[in-house]
Amino acid sequence: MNILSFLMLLPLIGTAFIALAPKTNVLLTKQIALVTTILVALVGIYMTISFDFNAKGFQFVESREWIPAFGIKYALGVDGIALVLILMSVLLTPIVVVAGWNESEGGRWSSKVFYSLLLVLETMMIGVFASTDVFLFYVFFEAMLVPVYFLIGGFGSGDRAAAAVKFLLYSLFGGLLMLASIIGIYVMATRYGNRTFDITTLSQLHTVLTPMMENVLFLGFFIAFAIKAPLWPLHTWLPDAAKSATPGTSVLLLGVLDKVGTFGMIRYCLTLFPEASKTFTPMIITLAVISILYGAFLAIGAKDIKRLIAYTSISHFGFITMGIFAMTSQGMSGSTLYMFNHGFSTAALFLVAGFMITRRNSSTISDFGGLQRVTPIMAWSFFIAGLSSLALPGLSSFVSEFLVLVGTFTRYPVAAVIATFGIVLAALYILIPVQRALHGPTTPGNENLSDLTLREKIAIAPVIATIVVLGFYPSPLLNIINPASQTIISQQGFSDPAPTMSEGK
Amino acid sequence: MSLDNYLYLSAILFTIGAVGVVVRRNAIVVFMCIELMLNAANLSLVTFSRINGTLDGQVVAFFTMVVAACEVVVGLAIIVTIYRSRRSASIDDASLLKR
Amino acid sequence: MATNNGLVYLIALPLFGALALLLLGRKADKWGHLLATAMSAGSFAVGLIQLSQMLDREAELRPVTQKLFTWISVGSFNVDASLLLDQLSICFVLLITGVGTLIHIYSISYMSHDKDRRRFFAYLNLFIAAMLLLVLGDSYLNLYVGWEGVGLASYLLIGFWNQKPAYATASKKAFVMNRIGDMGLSFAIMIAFATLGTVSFSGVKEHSHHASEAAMTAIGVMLLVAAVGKSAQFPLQAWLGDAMAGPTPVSALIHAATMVTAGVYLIVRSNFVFDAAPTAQLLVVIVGAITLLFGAIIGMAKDDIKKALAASTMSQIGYMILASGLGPAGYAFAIMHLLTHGFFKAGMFLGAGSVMHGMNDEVNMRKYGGLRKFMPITFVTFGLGYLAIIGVPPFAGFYSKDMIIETALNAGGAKGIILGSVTLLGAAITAFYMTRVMILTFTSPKRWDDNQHPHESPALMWIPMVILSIGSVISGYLLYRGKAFKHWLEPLFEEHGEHTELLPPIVVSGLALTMVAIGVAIAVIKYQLSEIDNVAPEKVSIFTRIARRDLLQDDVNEALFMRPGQAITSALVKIDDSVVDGAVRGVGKMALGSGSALRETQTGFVRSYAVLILIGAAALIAAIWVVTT
Amino acid sequence: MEPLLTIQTPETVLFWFLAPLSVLASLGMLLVKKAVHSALLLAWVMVTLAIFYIAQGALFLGIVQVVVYTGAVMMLFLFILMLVGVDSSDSLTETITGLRPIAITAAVGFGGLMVSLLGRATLGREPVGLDAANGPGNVQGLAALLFSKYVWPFEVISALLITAAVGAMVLAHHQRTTPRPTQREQSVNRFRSDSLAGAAGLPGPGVFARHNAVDVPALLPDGTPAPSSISATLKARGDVIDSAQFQLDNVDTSVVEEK
Repeated sequence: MNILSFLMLLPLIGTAFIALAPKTNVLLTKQIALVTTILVALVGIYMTISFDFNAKGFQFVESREWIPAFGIKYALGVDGIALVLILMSVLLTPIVVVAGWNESEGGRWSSKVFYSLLLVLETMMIGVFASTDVFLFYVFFEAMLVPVYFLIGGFGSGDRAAAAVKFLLYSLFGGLLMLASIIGIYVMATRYGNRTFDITTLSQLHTVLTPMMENVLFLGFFIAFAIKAPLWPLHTWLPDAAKSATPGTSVLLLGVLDKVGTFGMIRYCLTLFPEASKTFTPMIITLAVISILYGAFLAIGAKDIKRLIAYTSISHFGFITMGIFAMTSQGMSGSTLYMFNHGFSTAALFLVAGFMITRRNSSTISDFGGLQRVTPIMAWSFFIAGLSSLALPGLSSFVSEFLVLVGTFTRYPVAAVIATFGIVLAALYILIPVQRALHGPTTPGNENLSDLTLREKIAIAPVIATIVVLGFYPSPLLNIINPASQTIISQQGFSDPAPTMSEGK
Repeated sequence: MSLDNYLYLSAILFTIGAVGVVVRRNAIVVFMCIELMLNAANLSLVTFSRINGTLDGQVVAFFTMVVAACEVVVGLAIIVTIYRSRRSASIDDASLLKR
Repeated sequence: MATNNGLVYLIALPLFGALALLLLGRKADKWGHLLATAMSAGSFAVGLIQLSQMLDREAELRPVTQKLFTWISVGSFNVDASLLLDQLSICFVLLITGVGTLIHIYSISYMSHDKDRRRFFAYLNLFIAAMLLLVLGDSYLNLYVGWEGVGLASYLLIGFWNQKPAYATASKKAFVMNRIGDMGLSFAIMIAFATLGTVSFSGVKEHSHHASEAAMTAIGVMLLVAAVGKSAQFPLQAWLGDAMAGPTPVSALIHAATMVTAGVYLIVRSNFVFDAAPTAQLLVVIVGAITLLFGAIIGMAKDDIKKALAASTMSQIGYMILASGLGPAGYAFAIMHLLTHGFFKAGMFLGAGSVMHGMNDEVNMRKYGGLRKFMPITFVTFGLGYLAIIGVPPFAGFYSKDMIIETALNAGGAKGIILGSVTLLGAAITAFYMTRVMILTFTSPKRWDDNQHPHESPALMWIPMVILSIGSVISGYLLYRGKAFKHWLEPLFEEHGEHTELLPPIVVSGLALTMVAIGVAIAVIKYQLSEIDNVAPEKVSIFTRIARRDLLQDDVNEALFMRPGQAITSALVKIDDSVVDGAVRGVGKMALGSGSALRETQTGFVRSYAVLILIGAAALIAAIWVVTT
Repeated sequence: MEPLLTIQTPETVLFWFLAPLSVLASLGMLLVKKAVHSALLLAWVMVTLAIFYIAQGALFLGIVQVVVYTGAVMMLFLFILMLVGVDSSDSLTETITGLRPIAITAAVGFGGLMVSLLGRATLGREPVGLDAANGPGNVQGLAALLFSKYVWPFEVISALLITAAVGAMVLAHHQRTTPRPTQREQSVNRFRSDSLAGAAGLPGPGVFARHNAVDVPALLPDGTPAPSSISATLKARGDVIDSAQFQLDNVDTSVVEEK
């Protein structure tokens, strides 16, 4: 069996075991979920190790007929970009399980439901990155919404039902546009003799499409991804969803699900519609820059810690999108690395925020204060996560953010310059909550908060370790990513701008 | 006389039936008006049958009668049921679909 | 260039110390400060070994590098994590680790009553490591890591007592204003990569000859922005005064001797850029000149001893920046002043800390007075530092500052005259406010309450002060002697011809000393010979009031950036909720609304539906009627 | 060319005699208050139409019309009217605002357009007449069509008919949710209800009255008429006679309490 299929099957097997577990034995359910996700993570690591860094194109390829009448295949395969994202997903899931050990209790349904949804979601997360068939991708893309919808609506807090519906409707709207485009592509492909959804074959389609047609199809995909990513002004579902979801769900939502948007931009928007991408690049870069600053400003103004993290993510997704459409190898690799790093730094932020919220039963920043004296380890974890979010050199986000900026600067200097102002705003939006929550006198009611438990330490330690290690030594990931991003850029007919070093003085 | 006169008559009866359906509130009368409309249609079918010199029109009219009979049976049963529950045969009282 | 695998230990030792202390937590409380001090001292020892090795080599062979690993490599963007130790960085390495170690020792005693002393030492070690990375990085990106690392350490240390909201705010302010400078550094790196295709010092240097002047100017200006942020130069100077919220050893190490001088390092390190960009160089000089006077003026008005010293730091760095903007003639003197300043200013800060230590953490100089008798060692060491900073021969400051004044005067034309006057004026003001500090603290009659019991600090504190004061006495001469320091650094710079001498050196020295004498005299008249209130007089001229408000720097920043920023933030929060999300919710509401509007047509009355059918049928017939016409 | 079909004078006379009558009858159906009258008028219209069918050579249909419609369907209507009959007369005032003018305008528009359309329309050929088609006999002709060309619709329609019959039974069938109260239970309930007034059963009509008839309410001991003594059907029909006219002029209603 192909390793990708195996990877996708594993969580489903776990789900089956959970289904068999007695409803009363919550601990057993959790243990099954944990063991399964750890196994998946191990297989994912093994897959990463056995990946051939130097080969171009997809690896671990598998292809089976699914709906022959429409040329739809169950086709899997990964390139460096997809591999990195799958690795991130499978690494984050066990961490989420450990960190949110008690998240499943107190929801609308039993823990069995929670972990089943989580594991099914993991399968789909892998599938969505691994599909090489556009239709299969679409199926995963939409099906992912279902478990997340129930995870938010069933186990979240506050106005969870409304947030879940907003998330679902918003995403479905995007998905619908994408479906229209997919059908459009299929019709066009059929017209030119290829009854297929295979991404590699379809990537040749743009040579016969009229510019108008290509633009319309591109927009269908792009809007779906821009909602997912989320890009200004299609972002408003994210803060609500992140606020209402459990911290663990938020990690998967922002860390993994939203990456499908940016991943889709690379894999589908750029590959399928290179000319349209070029046409829309100025617009997209503008939106990305707006997202960067807008998200940062809103994060500064946020009063709720989860909303704050969501807004910082909007800013970060602006960076990622900008890097993708800068069409330089630094931008592309930087963006992909950014996706990975953002997954971990957001995970750290959300998980620690979750620890804080469980202790205080409030997610309002002003309810905290002086935590550094009371719970030093938790405070430090939050601080390091925050530093990663503001891209402090030496932490992983810096490498990716700087690559994105440098990559963008070589082609779109103005955008890069404006975006760089985001790093000052980043300092503000991280240090303001740090000051309010961690510094200052200890606010009444917080004196007796307990510091992180062993379980929480175990959950947060690998995340922080990853952030620090990748900050100094990102090469292993960059080596995986670089060939893939190089391939994509050359497919687009771009090459890195040469240094302008004009002669003569 | 032209056969058209039958058709005019048919049209007039049909229209009267339609007005009756709309303006009367007693469900049974409404039903009767529907019967009138069906009959008017039948008249034109028979007339067309004569104009065309084939019996197909009459066959269709025959079918119409059967359908009308079915409709009356079921419709009246419904009226009875409604009447039983709401003690009224006014169709305005059966307006639960609004909510 | 030769490789030397020992360089990494310079950074690794303090880094290890920092990590060990932070990760071990309370377990390391007992011995943490010792480990940290040992690590710092160890690093200093490594630095000394490196120096001795370097002295053995020929001038051209002195720089050594060490490649640690490939850090970032994407396309043509290749940055190795590698270190470079040359004549310039060794000065910094020794200054950082040397002064750093002294301050570690000082802090052992100074912080002995703080229950978080271990954490303090961890931060100090972290700072040392970051600062060493800053001066040892061989590319702008590596420097950037250290650059922000020291920013982080500075943030942590300023906010060390962050349970006080004002201190937490001060630390945040410092970090954010530094970030503005960091942004300049980012821009410089981006421009360098986009135009030259490289971000390493050697690469940029290589290309600097044939790159366009515009590009070099852009890089230079952006580097200047970075330097301005880190070195608290005009217009990003506002954070330094507030940074005094940190414990005094921090002020001595970070905000006087080392970190704030990183801007000077950056400019001198990037000499090839500025040599190729005269406009940028001119800007450097202007910034330096403005800050020099700016800091000096603030210094005259401050009653808080640490803030007065901070203003003085700002002003002295203004001297260095100015010197570094004077091209190859000034680089060496900028660094020389930096080194001497490191000694005397750190010494004075430690002295101030010692005074505070003896005065129950009182910082208002108007509540001091007559401490000479109670703290003789502090008085002597502080006094030596004072003589050094105002530039009395043969103390250190005389040589370095005199050189700068001389170079400024010799810059040629109107520029030379203006700069010369500014530096001379600055010397006079420096003399004035430093004399004021001396008088208010040590020699004037006592103005403190009787419940104060001033006493000399323990040996662990005064020994470093003594060592630093020795440095403030002799370092100037040592470096000046036979132009030793100028020759030491010379291989790094490209000399451009000979300079005309506007005035002979001896005349310049005379002028400078005259200015100093005037400054001292005014201060003596104003403070020593007249009564001093123990509260600041309220009825003062508008200028004094402005100067007390730090020349309105915070007001300007608030009006120009903070308030508009807050306005933008709250406006955007509202807009996001009402307009952007409002549009989304509006679509939902519209769907709901149109649903309930359409529902009204569903009256539930069968007959109204029947009418609609009838109308429809009529319309159909009408359509047929029209069509068949 | 000789027209294939000529309308004989008797038919013309018949038409012009019956057509206005049928229109009048159908209009009357609209306007009369009582449903029974509507039903009778409709029956008349149907009979008229049956005559027209026969006149037009559709003998079978004409007979069926009489048998099925006027016979079966109208009987069913009347039967239901009896069942539901209590409020079988409804007021003709409109309750839905603006419905009637709209309906009439739409209907006039529909009818007018229909008629004018018919007036304009031409078949493009002369009417053929059914003489040829009815050659072997109208019933035989219809049968031939029904069992050959239209056999499938015929089967479907028969299925429809059966379904309708079953459906009607299902609809009309009243599933009891509680067991039917026995007489004993009913009497127990009467005695245990809030008042004993109904314990002895409702009073019969005409009792204690001079005029002993079902449409006269009984008089209660105090001389007032008891509306509950009259059948609801009579009340709904308005056939109740005021009992006041039979009241004694002076009844001493004062009661002397006996010791």
